[in-house]
Amino acid sequence: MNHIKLLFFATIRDRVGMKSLELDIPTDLTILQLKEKIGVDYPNLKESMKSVLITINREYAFDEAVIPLNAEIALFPPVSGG
Amino acid sequence: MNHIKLLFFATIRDRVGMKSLELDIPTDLTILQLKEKIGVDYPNLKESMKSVLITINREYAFDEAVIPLNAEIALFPPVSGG
Amino acid sequence: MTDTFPTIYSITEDEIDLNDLLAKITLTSTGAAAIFTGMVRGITSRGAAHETEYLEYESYVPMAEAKMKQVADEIREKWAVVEGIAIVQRIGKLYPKTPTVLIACTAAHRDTGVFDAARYGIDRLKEIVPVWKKEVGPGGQEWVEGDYIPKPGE
Amino acid sequence: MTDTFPTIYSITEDEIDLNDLLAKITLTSTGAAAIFTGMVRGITSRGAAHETEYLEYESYVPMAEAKMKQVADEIREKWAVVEGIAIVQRIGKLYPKTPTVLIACTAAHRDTGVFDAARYGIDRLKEIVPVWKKEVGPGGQEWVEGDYIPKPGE
Repeated sequence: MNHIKLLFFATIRDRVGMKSLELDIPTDLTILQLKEKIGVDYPNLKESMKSVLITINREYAFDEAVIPLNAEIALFPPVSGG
Repeated sequence: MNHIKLLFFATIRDRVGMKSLELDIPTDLTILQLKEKIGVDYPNLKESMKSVLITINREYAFDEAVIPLNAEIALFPPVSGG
Repeated sequence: MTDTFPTIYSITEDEIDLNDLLAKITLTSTGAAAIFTGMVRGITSRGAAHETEYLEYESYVPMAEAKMKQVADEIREKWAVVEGIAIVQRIGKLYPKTPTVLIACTAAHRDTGVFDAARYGIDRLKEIVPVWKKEVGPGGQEWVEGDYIPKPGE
Repeated sequence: MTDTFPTIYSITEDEIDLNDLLAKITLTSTGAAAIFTGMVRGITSRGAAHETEYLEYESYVPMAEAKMKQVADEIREKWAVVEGIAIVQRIGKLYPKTPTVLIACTAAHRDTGVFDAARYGIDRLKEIVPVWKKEVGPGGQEWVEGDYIPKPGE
């Protein structure tokens, strides 16, 4: 198993109702598989998973990426700073 | 006669050795004629008169302009602010 | 170390002090600075015209600061003449007329691309630096939607 | 009068306060500012490399302020979106790293030409605003030579 930390920001955080979450996932899970799992575990986020941006250890990550051990994963909408 | 005020700046002021000067000139004198007169009266400025910028009442003026009554005339090199 | 080119990047809740930031990125060889600041608009006319009471900014701070550093690195790669760079995003509850973001680049001379460098900096910040804002106005509150999808490696 | 577009232009012996000037040209509808500042270089590498101990600025003040107003008017003619404009030239004895000049333009959005407007402002100031500087360094003192000859009507 792989113990990871999830962080939620902006609209994603509002929808899931929490800022962060720690959970255990199977090793070698990909970002795509994580998104599917989140869509199942948190139905409020299912729609958001289509356009969410995801980072692994503070770098943008894409569907095929395998989640490393003890990763810090963040989920958020496209940025709107400035 | 026309009583005018001359102002000198930067290199021109250094060469003539004064900041300003009041003098009487014939009415209808042009800028070109004024430059010739200054070149004669102040030999130190003769060379400078070739590239000097001249203003009449704070607007750039050119050789053919006739000097109006009681004008404020400034003589200076191309600007170098910033 | 006086001639090392300074790079400042931060997410802050404090007021953005332009005088202080400019001084920090001015070297003995510096003759020009191009600075961009963004402010909260109280009234917006373009697109869907609306009024704003305040904006509430949040950030994924450690990643945002790392991405600001990346923006600065990209600027230096494109404009080697740039001397100092400051990139600051203010977060929290910010009211109209308040500066929210600053990008400043210095160089020896103004005709070196230093304006383009600052322009590039704010454009990139709005693409890849994880900061979001919620707009609060007479009609309620709404997250402002970004539209840039970073590419692998960004 | 809150929506009148502010125009600030001055020759001053005081420090240039960017925070204060920016606040003065920020309206409720303002979302972006492009600011240029020039500073005294202590070390110049381009052209004839040299060191500068200080610059001594002088100005034909009433004409300079009138020409700064003209530069602001030209900016507004070219970029009607510009909201506030500040043009400030500091004069007197100014040492390396000191900001000597500021041009700032504000607008609702950053993609409106506001960067080009600020760039135009500093270029024009250096052409038509009567200010001169004498450079003092290890090798003595020398007036910096401008090269622009204004055309009739400028």
